[in-house]
Amino acid sequence: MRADNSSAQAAFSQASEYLERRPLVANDRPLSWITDHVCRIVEQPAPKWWWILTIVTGGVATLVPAMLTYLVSTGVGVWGLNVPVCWAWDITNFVFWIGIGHAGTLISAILFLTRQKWRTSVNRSAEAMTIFAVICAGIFPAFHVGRVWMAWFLAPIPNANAIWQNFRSPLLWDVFAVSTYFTVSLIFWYLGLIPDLASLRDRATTRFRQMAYGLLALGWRGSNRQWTHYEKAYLVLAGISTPLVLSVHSVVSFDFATSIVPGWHTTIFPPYFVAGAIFGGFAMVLTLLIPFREIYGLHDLVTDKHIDNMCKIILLTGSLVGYAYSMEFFIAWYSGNPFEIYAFTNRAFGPYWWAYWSMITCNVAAPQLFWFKYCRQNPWVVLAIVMFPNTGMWFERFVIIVTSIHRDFLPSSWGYFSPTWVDITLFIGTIGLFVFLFLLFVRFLPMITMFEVKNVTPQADPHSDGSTHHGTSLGHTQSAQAHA
Amino acid sequence: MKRILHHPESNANGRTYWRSLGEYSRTPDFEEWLHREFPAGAAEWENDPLSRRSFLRLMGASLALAGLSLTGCRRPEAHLVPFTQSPEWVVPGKKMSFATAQPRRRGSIPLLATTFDGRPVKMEGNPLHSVSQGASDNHAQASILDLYDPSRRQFITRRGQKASAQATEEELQTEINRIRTESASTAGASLAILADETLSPTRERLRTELQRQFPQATWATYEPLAPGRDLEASALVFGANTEFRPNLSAASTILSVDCDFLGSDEGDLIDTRGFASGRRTRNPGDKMNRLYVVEPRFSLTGTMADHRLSLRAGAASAFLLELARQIRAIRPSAELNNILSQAPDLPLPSGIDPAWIRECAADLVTNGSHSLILVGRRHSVGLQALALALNSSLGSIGTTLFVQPRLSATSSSIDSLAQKIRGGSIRTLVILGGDPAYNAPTDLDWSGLQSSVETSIHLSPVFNATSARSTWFVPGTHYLESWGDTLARDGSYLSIQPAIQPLWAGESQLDFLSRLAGRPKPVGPALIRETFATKTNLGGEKLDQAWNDFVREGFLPSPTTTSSIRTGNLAPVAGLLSQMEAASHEEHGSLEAVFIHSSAVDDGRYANNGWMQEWPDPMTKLTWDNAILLSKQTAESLNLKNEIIKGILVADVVQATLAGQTVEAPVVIAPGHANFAASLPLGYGQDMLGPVAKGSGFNAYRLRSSNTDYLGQGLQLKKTGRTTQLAVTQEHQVMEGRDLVREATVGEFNENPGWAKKVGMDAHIPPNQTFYPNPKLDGQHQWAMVVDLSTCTGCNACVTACTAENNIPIVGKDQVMKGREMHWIRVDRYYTGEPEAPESVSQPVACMQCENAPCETVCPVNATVHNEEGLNVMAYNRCIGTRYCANNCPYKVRRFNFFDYNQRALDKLYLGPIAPKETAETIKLQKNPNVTVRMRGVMEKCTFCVQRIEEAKIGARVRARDSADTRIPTGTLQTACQQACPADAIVFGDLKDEKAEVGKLRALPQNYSLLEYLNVRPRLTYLGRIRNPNPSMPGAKMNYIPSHGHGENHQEAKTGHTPAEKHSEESHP
Amino acid sequence: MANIFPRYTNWLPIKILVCLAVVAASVVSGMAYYFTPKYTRVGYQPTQPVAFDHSLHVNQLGMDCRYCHTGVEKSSHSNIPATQTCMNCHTQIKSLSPKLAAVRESWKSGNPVPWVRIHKAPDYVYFNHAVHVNRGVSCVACHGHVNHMEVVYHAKPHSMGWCLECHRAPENHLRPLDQITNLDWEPPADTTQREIGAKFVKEWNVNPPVSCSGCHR
Amino acid sequence: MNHPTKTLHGLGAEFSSAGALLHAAQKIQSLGFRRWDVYSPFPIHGMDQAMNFKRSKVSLFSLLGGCTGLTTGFVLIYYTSAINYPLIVQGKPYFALEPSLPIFFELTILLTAFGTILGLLLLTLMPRLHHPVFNWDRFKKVSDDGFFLVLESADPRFDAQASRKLLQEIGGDHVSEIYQDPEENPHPARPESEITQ
Repeated sequence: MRADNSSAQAAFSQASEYLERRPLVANDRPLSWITDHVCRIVEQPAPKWWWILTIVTGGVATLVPAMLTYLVSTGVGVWGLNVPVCWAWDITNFVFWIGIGHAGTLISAILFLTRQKWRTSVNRSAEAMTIFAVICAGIFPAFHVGRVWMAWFLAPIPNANAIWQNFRSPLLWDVFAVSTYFTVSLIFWYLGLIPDLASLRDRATTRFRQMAYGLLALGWRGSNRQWTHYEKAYLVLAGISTPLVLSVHSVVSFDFATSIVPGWHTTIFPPYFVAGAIFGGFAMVLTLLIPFREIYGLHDLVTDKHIDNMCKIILLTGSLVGYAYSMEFFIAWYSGNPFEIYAFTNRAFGPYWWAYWSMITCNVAAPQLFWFKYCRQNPWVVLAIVMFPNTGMWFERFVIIVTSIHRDFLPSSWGYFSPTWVDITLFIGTIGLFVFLFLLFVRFLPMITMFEVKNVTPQADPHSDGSTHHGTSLGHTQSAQAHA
Repeated sequence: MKRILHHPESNANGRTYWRSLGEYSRTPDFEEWLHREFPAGAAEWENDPLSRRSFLRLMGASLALAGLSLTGCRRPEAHLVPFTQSPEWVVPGKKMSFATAQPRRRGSIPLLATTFDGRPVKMEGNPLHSVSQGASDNHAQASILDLYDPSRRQFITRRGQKASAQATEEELQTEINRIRTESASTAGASLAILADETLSPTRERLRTELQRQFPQATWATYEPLAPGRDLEASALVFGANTEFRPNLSAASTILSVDCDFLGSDEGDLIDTRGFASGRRTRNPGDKMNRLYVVEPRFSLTGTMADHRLSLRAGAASAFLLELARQIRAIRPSAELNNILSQAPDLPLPSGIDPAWIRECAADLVTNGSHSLILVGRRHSVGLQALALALNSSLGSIGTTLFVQPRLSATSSSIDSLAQKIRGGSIRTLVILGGDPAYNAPTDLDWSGLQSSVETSIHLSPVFNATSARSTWFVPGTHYLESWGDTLARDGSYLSIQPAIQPLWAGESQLDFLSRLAGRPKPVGPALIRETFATKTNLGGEKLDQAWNDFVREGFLPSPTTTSSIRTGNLAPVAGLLSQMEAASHEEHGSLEAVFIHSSAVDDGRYANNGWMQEWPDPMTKLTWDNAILLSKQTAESLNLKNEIIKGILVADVVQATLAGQTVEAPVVIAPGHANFAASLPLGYGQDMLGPVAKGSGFNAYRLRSSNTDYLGQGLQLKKTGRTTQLAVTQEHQVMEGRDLVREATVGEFNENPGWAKKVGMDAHIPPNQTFYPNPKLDGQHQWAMVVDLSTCTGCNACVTACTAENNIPIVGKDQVMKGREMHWIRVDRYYTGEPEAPESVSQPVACMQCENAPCETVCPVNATVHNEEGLNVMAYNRCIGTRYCANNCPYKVRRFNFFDYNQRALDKLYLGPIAPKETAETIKLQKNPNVTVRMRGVMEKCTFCVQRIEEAKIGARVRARDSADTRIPTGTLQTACQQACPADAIVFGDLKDEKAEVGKLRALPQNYSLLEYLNVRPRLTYLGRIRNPNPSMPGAKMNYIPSHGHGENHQEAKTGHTPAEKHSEESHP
Repeated sequence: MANIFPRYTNWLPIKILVCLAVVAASVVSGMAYYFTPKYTRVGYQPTQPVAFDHSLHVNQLGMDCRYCHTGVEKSSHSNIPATQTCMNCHTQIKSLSPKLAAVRESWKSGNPVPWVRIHKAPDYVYFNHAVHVNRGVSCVACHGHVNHMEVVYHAKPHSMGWCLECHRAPENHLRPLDQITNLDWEPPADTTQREIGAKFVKEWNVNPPVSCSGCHR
Repeated sequence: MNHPTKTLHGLGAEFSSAGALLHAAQKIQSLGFRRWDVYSPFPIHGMDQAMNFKRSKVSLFSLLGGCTGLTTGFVLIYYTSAINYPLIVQGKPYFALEPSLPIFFELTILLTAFGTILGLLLLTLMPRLHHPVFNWDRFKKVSDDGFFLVLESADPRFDAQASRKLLQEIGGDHVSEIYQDPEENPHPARPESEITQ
């Protein structure tokens, strides 16, 4: 390390106790090292595995348009739906993907506001994940309707029919919530990208890259006049994203909570859905981050500390979700309402018992392993464990949606849902699409927020005694770290 | 919705659909025009300009109609094609009704045919006639679809080779001439005619005329489901040419021994109405009839029973004899003594409590002349006679049992005809209607016989097995296409009036017979008019007047035809009883086979009728198939099972063998079925009838021979190890202790009339409170419906009526199995009580039109909202199909168009746009122009027939003109289901109209709404079901009201697992 | 390093922004027009197979609408006259006019005259003429001054919003029942349409439906 | 690179670290320069005070956006469901606050975000793809680990020689002139002075 200038020296010695707390950037790398390491991923020719994966997942992704074409041209009947089960995999997948979409903005926004500096090296990919997940999610509500070509009825466009939308419908709330969430996440993500895009622009060797990144960087110069507004804007966006991220899944949960179907009609849904979303979201972040961290050797940026923290969050939210599950049963029993009671007993012991118990195993049982340090420390074990929440959260949505409506009030109209090949293929397609988009992202955009990471390195501190400084600036000091 | 019923362009195929509009005006020039029109076959079209012009008029009408309500292309240049000459009385776009009647084997149904611009689209009962009083049944409703059945053969066929219509017409005439000469030479010995039963006096006239010309000609009638043993019995007891029919309205105690008088086979509209009238209990203290039923399988009648005994048909004789003895014991009479003198002492089957019979007898005796004993037609003449004897000794003849002149003429049976054919004397066989090759007893080997005859001519509206084996096939007419006459159950004389000219070349039985009798092809109603003249013996002016009334009203008003006979000659009965046999042994190796009609396809004549195929059997809820019905115990002992797997009924397939004949069939476990017995519904397995019939069910006729025509002993079921998937519309058969159908005994009702309001959940819930004031439902009318569960027999006629009225598509077996049936109204059927002696309740469920409709609030695009008259309305063209509303509907009455059911072939649904859009033009012609034909991707549901409501409102306003009185007159508006219901169990009307009945019924204490606690405030409510059990009956269940809340029923549900219920629990490993 | 982008690019954002705004505006208005009523075809004036002149027959000859459109007071839709109706007069008057060739041909052959449809409600709209003309709504309200049209054209939008305007405020259109087919009727001098209309609404108990079921079934 | 035809934009100097840059900035500010700016790979804490910037106005735009969003939401819902076409839906009031809140909220958030971005772009005059400083070859390090200070020739106190000395004194390396590209379009590029804080 170069201890040539006094400030860094001082900062280093003064932050020694911080060092014991495992630094966010290990081995005290110089700024250029960070730039170089992150940008290299984008600049070097794509490795073989990337091509293979991208082509494969790209292929899988094409299943989405294929299935949608079939769906739209032939009718919703190509899915396994029926009366009473009018929603099944379509909405399950929607809620599943939306849930995954939560960790991204959550990490960025909430952790940012709460000064959780460790976010810096994971937030970029997490946000990207959000965007892609929401894209996948959006497909389902958009195409689950019987007459997609009439879906524009959902938009309040003045028209000569003089008829409007029903703003009491949770489904319409969804439309607003999801589109807002997507837009804001996108803006937030892009805003964070601008300075790093500038780095890529300035390192660019080919004319094309210069043009491309140059356009995207919007002519960023890193002048302090830009920084001062930039920081403010970022702060505001983070501020509004936080309630937004909480609202979105609450609104999604209203689809069910506001209905009268036993098993849907539950007041604890909003918090329980949000917890579930964070739970599943973090699981997915880890699922993506761990492999790439290994591949690109970013151990110094995405340190074990990061992983450990996320494991703890998964443990917490997982337990919250578990609590919600048990609470549902208690309330049903406590209500003394035979319909409610039946709905929940049917969940656990009815035709769909298998779905219910796999949900419990994946979401409640598996995460408990994170009580053990070993499980949190060893990335591969973590990777193995987070696979459970990933599946479990899908099952949770399936259980909530299908088991509730397949046997509701009148036994005469009880039914059973089983998916068709179209249901399954479409879902697989979206998984492909998701990974495909993520691969493109790691290939063409900086996976890690360089300027923020630089910001939490010792040499970022211009002062000999940073501890006196407080403010809303990103340029926070390790001493603030220490306090945090 | 862009759903355009393209009316045929003016070309050949178009022309074939549309014929005389002139018929609308029954005026001289029309008559005259008709005269020229009718005798012509298809041939005349080409050369007769007048008929071509008349066709074009029709095209005019049809296109104008297309303009009226069924167009909607984006911007193409559309044309308006007016009439060239406007026919009288015709206002394009206004509907017209014609009185007509549907011929039935034991009593025809007086009907009105509603036509729009020349297309009959809906059948209703004839409100003027006492038999129907506006009601109808599912077969009457469905018969209109047969008219448009695209698989009707359209041309005369000779040995299967199509010849040009022109030529064939002549050939046929020459052939007929040949037959006449031939028959003349043999005095008719070489001529035989086999006819179905149409009860047509005119046909009788022609028959006698024919027999005058050819004295030795054979005339046989065959109806697979009308054995006529009751007629024989009647002849013995009451004398020749008599028959009897129950008068249930007068009966206060009814014992039905395997007689399904509420079903569509043995029953008639008057029976249901009569029974319902005795059943209807509005206020505490009202009198109520009591029904005892003894039967092998749960029939509709059984579901209404206050006391039901499941007993093998074979044991019926033992039962009735025991009953007779009990009656004699209670009230000794010489008459009964000598009847029973020679009667054998038959052992009662195990598990039959003599006390049961004793109490039943006692009840019958107490009610004397107001009690009634009915025996199923399948049972022996002896048993029938015994029943008559008992009735007469109870003094009920003339009060609860009417004797009247026989409707059908006596003629020789198919067996004797078979004899003659074997004898070789028959050279020409003319078959009028029917399908003996399919449904004649197997031992006759009809196909063989028929082909052994030189010339066989089959006249039939459809090309069926018999047609295929005939040397000539002559397309017959549907009853809506031709003039005719027939008799109602009460013997009154009905006119059959065409509502449309034959869609394709075709002639009626009367036309053909008169040609056979050497007359020219009759002209219009000429033949009927003759008959009418002889019946009324009027002439001149008076005749014309009477005739016009007859045709307009649809029947000849006549004093009741019931004869004055009060007692019968019981002497012969004793002898008959001596031959009575005991039931076969109770062993699972050889079961008792009972052949029953199918409630859906009857004897098979509706097998190619989509509505009937998709119509769920009232008891098994089975569609598109028939199956052998077994009791749970019998099935288990044969190790046969049903399973509900993924909502589909998976049934074991057995090999059924009876008297050497074998078929393979699925078994369905039917709660309440007698042990050691199996019921085999007839009428299925006719692949060659057409695409609809193809592949549905098995042909039970194959097991049926002359001596086991209704009852066979020694049926063996061998498990094949294979299973088959059956489409049921209701997989789950118990109420799970939920208080959906609420029952009470008369006693309970009398002391606690309001019981139904506080049961189960509703017993605990506090009065509902709303956060905010509801917007006013301040419409001029407030629509509501009340269903009386005490009178609803669960016959499902409402389902068919609704299907016909609201353009409800059929979706096919595969889709029904997926749970995608489209019926807007369904009849839920639950089993209650002990598994070994289950009771059954049925509950019609349509959209409840909730005032706080949960479906509305969740629709993002306001496609379903409330109108100010309390209707939950559905704007199909606004719906984008999120299906959220269906999820949030607690009654699950919303239906979704998962595919283009109206446009795609049902077997090509999954091919989407690759498959061509194929719906027969004719099927489109049936659609009701006042109801949108829904497209793929939209939700649909019952709207209380909003099209009828709007029509009525518009009518009222048009009449009001500049006055303020725009109210719809009380009782002028009926929904389709209400109109069809023969039990008047469905009452619909305006709550704001204090004269209307619906308001009064809603105010009754026993009126309750389903799932009250949700506070959705349904506009469709139910009158709790009231039963009338006999307290002194052994093991009579006297408390139907759950002791507290749902607990008691819960018990019941737990113990009362019916097979299907069990399976739905087990089925998912 | 040199600038990647030439100087003028600094003005591009503004320009692009303006373009986008224009595009967006046109898209929205396009949607509003195209997607919604397929039947606002005001001005549509096809050439008819027979050059029938309404203004001549109504204004000069003083014929009443109902002479030809006989069904209008009874039926849901107002029928186009049968060839017969034309021939009632034109067997005598102008019986040889070339303009009427098509009509005569139709009369001879029996083939109807293929009039081109101008006013068309979509198949899911159940409009009823009878209830309107019997309750004080004149032909002119929906078809404009046909009596002044030599060639009939689509005068009013016939969109749902347009229907609702009247259904919500019928007083703006009601008139005495004997003036229904008098397309030039004006409210008497001493009163306004609103006043007289309001009077009728009250006296005749006029309450047009504004909920879906009124027109969609 | 420095053709005589080109007009001088200013003098640029590079500094070794964030700290050095901050000190330099404080110095320049104290000398009363107006038209100058510092460039760094990440925001340097305290630089705003050093350059004596006022609080950023971006949040003002956010506020405006938010208010617009809320109003839009209210007007949209109230007008459509209570005024323009009131429909009876599950017997609920034509307009009620409860069911409207989600949409109020989402619209508020959405337009806040738009407002923020708009504010940012306006205040920083982004996107501005062309800028004279890009003509300085060392400048590309700015997005990596370079810390720069640029004095503009437009500043009244600017003097080619003196300023160069000054920059060197306060520890700037590689002090060098930065030239503007010639006009290639009629209307002049917006002068730096338009940049407000």
